[in-house]
Amino acid sequence: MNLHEFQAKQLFNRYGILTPEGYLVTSGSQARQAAKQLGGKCWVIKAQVHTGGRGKAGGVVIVNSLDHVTNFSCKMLSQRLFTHQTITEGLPVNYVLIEKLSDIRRELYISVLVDRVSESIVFMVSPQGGMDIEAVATKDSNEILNLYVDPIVGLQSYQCRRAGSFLGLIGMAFEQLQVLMHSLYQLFTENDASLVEINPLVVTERNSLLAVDAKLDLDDNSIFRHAELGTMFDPTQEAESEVVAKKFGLNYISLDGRVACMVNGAGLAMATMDLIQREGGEPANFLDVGGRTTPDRIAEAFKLILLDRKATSILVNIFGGIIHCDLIAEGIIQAVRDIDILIPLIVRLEGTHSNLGRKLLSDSNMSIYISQDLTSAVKQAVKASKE
Amino acid sequence: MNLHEFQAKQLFNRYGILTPEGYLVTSGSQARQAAKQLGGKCWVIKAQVHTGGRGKAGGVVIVNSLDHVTNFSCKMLSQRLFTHQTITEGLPVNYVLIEKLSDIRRELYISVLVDRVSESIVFMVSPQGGMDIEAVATKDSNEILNLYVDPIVGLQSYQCRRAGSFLGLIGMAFEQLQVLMHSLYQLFTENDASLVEINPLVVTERNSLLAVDAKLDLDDNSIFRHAELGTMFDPTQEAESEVVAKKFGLNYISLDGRVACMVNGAGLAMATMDLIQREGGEPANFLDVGGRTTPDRIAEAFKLILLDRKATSILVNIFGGIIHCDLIAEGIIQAVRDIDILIPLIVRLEGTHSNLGRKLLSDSNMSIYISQDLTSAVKQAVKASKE
Amino acid sequence: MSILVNRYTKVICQGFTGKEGTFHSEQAMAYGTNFVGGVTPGKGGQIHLKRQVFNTVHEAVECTGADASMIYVPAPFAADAILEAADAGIKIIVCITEGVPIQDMLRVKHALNRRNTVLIGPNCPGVITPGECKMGIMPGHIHLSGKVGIMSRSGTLTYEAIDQTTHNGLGQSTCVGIGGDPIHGINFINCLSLFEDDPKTESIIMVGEIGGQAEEDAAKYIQHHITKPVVAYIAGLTAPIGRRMGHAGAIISRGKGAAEAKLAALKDAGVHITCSPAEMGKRLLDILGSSN
Amino acid sequence: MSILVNRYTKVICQGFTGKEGTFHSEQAMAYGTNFVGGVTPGKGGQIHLKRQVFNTVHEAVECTGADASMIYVPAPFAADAILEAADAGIKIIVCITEGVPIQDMLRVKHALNRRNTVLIGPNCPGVITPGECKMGIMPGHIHLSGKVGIMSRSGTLTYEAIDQTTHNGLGQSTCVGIGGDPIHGINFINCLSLFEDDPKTESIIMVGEIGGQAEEDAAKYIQHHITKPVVAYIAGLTAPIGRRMGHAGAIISRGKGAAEAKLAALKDAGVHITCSPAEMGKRLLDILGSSN
Repeated sequence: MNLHEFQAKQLFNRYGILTPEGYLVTSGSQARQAAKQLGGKCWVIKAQVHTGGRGKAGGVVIVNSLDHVTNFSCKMLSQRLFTHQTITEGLPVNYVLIEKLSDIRRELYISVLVDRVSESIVFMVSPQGGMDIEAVATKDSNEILNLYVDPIVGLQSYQCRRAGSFLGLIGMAFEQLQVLMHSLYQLFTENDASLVEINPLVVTERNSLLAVDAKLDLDDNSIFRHAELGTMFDPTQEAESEVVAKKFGLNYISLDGRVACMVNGAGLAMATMDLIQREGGEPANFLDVGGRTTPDRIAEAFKLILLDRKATSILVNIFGGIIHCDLIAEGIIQAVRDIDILIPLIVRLEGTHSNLGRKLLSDSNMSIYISQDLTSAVKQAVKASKE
Repeated sequence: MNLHEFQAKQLFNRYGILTPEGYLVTSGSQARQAAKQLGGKCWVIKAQVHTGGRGKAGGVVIVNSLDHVTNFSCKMLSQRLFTHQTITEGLPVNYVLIEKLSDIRRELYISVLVDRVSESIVFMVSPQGGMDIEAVATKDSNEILNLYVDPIVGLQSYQCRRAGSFLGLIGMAFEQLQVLMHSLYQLFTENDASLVEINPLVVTERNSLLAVDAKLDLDDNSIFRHAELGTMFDPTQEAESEVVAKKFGLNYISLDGRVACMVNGAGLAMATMDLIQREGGEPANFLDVGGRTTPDRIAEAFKLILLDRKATSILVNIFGGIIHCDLIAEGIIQAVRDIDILIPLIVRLEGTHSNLGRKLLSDSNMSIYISQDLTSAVKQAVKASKE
Repeated sequence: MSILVNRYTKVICQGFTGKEGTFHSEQAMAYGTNFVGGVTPGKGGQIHLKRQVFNTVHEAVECTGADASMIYVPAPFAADAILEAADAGIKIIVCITEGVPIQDMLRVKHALNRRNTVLIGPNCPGVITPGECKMGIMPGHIHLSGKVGIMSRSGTLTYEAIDQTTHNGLGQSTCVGIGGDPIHGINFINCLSLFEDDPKTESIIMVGEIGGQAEEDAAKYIQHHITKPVVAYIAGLTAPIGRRMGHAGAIISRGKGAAEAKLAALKDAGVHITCSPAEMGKRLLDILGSSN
Repeated sequence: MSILVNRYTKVICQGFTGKEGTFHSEQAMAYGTNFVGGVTPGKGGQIHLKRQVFNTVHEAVECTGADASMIYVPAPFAADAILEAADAGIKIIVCITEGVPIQDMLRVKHALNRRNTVLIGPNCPGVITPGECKMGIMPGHIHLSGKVGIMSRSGTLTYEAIDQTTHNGLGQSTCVGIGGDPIHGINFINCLSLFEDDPKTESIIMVGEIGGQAEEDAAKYIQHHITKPVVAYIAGLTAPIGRRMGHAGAIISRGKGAAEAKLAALKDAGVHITCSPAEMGKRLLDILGSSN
């Protein structure tokens, strides 16, 4: 689960991490008011959307008059933001953050994440702040220092000193980094974060550290123990179909092809997509109905697929393990009966109770292509999508 | 560092661990007032001293009238308490704790300590509460369950369930034990405790848990990071000579023999005591002057020995490592000059600058028996102590 | 022979009396698994599915001699259940539970590092030695005792591999679902090493997917330590970058974890690649035929 | 030969520019130790005692190839210093510091368990291979390169053993002060195993004291694994129960850790006991003489 920049900064402040002074606003007049309140002559207007690359897309603007504050804020709030990372339809900007422009001596990079290779929490620091860290890594990996935290002892002071030394910090900024890193570690572990990133982490003219940007991703699996964080979820920042999918416990990702698929198991769902492409088609989506599906969920899955309007055929591919094929068959029959499915439906059932499931489908006398063989089912679905 | 029962209970309460209602008092009239305030018809009067075995020594009394509250409290506060664990002169009772008498269905035992063999924190639980746990261990080790905490994950719920099952708890008491154990673990780690013991941990008639007694020892080495706990130290509960010793960074323990010794290094100090006994004497003390001694500390060490009045000879045994023998010699010379040392002084110097040290001593023309050989020095000291 | 579990493995279930635990324990018994009891805190002393229920794993181990446990407790309690099993001396722990917080798993992994315990999962279908022992949610009837070792990050794709090797007559020695989470217990290399040493296993099918570098690591290991033929399938060639494909671990992040890199590493290591999940069994048969 | 350290060991000091660090680094250099640099955070780039000062151990290791470090930082920072050294790849860490909180050491020990690092101490005099490498606070001049391996929980008692074996001409292969704290790094068994394998070591002196059960454990180990003669001295026969005798670890608690039990265990294991700390060298010489 991603948080907005302003939410991340609220959490930062709670852990004593300094961020630029600023206000969250939802209109141009509020923006103007906020800028007045902040004082000074230059302000930064930042669109609050769940994506990177805002700067290039016009989502971060520096202005030097109150009129510009009003105008740019209004403009941002009235448009959807498109970046190379956003979903096709772009993201709505419901809030903008108005901040004082910080004085900047240097821009650094720091992040904390869970590293699956070392199976530990790792701090990543770089003196090349303000840039895309992947670009830094590609250009010169010596510009990045990774510090692996041993869960037995937690973050150690020596690791903070190494980071400070590597970043070339001295005096107050060096001292502040120690505190900042310990705060970040505490924030990371106490809130079950999966990524915390400050880019740039700014060294000001007075040699003080300031988190000018903030990115915070939380582990979806742990939200059950962080009720307050759960309420920060902003559904407007995700594709509508994916929000609906989540509600019904479905894993759904909308794609650009025409062959829709509904599969049990993430691996098999990916494999089905791959097979569709291999047979000359393009998948319209990733859809894992999961291991504990009910007829209702099957129906919702069909609705999701139809909501996207792109699909010209639907392939249901089920290998029954926990899930029983007869239950799936019943769900399909019910869905076909209740929803207008006007495009060809191809169903492949295998595994637990698959004979029973196939029998139910064929007995239903519905217009369903039934197969036990995956390849032929995929071929049929691709073919049907082109007719 | 040991805490008083009332201090331990204060800390318990801060961690949500329930203790009997009670008041700390310093006079009989306060005690009566406290008992009135508490209400009921029975009260427990508990002498606040740093020792076990208070019950048998008259330090814990149950009374059923306000007059008895006054009288017994007065009596306790006016006398020193002697138990099998106290130092020879007994301990002063500066405070007594007046508590409501708890209703008791069962008495359990629980403690947390650092186990040096497994190198981990261990919970020890037993259904045989209210008894000396060593006696329980000797009688039937099946009556004790040890739960070792992995520092990576901390105390786990399954360990609490095991404990609850082992203790035969059900319902509310079972649930409360889970919470209690997590609280104890947090208290133990956050305060660098070396021992927390609740004996007895009572199951009340309403199936609720209550910490009727409380023992809490802290790791002396960690007091630097627990300023508040440091202030809880009660010097009246230790032998005066040992309090003085601590002030000067000396490790001193008063014993019953007549040969005093002053040694650098704890191991060598013990070995010197053993040698004295082996040669037919009895050590008057354990005294380790440590690795970073100064002439001042040497002088204080002599004063300590003389303060105890028992010694009839003094053996100084130094093997110079960090410590330089010439410095020790200077310290000795200064002390002999400044303090009236009327009993024979035997000095054995070996190690760094030992030649120089011995030369300084012999050049001083003082009445000191100087030796390089440990055995002969000990023999001399024992012999001198008997003359 | 087989790896990890066999007819002598004494299996218990944690979360025994719950819905999932009940269903899959029943299935395991029906399959012939040596199922000796179960654990549900607070229900100790009851009888469930003709087996005794215990309050703690320690009690279950003491009374039944269990050496393997399958875990069906809800995600918030999974870490505790795994640690309890390990502490009680369980040698094979299969955690089926999905959605375990990643930081819980970090701590669990580090804690298990020093113990003589194998964790399978979490978020996995489990492990099965056909005809002997079924610990997990896989449909038992599709298996055939035989000579292919199967290991997989995906549940249903494992079933595909099993189904295909059942139909082509090779059968399976042991099938291990290692799970779809980024931090998990047994990995491909552990399985490879066990399969290499197992006389019954004559060939290996590996089912990988995007995310992480487990397949690249396995490729290196195969090159230097594995003499038996290995067929690999990697799912996710069409997966978009930066999106989590169902499994918490299935994500191409910061340019790493893409299927192409995995396939290239495996090819370099001499692993036989199949590009169709429907042809893992056929590919294996072709190789075995050609090498004879 | 020798154990742990020798003339090729590249030594650094953490807490280099402090009073203790300076004094003992100077002494180590004077003794001929291959002393390559030191670490004091914030003083990187300076020159101290003709050696370079680094900000971090990682930098020191990178620039000097150091593989051993002696630590003289104050107790509150000792755990961090040990972990830093281990993380930087230091193989032999000698922590002289006294008064390290016990819970710090618990965590450090668990963290080091998985690393290829030997920790000596804390609260110990250090380790010395006479004539080659001195890492610690022992007076160098009392040593003589020779054939007795010495291991001890006490500082000054180690010096007694050294002094005696110097005067009787046997000399020392390596002397290890394992430290007086209840939780510490290298233990008697580790040292015994190393001494047994070291061709230069022909006999062993063990100096124990009350508290814990390290001596009992060592006795068992000696019985089964050590072929070289071992002389043992245990301090604390006259120590009262329940009092901490200077060392944090020297306490007879709950009836355990008394000298008598240790002596009995050692005797049972065939270890040669001496009851006088002044006669460890003599006892050893007697045994060696009688066995020839």
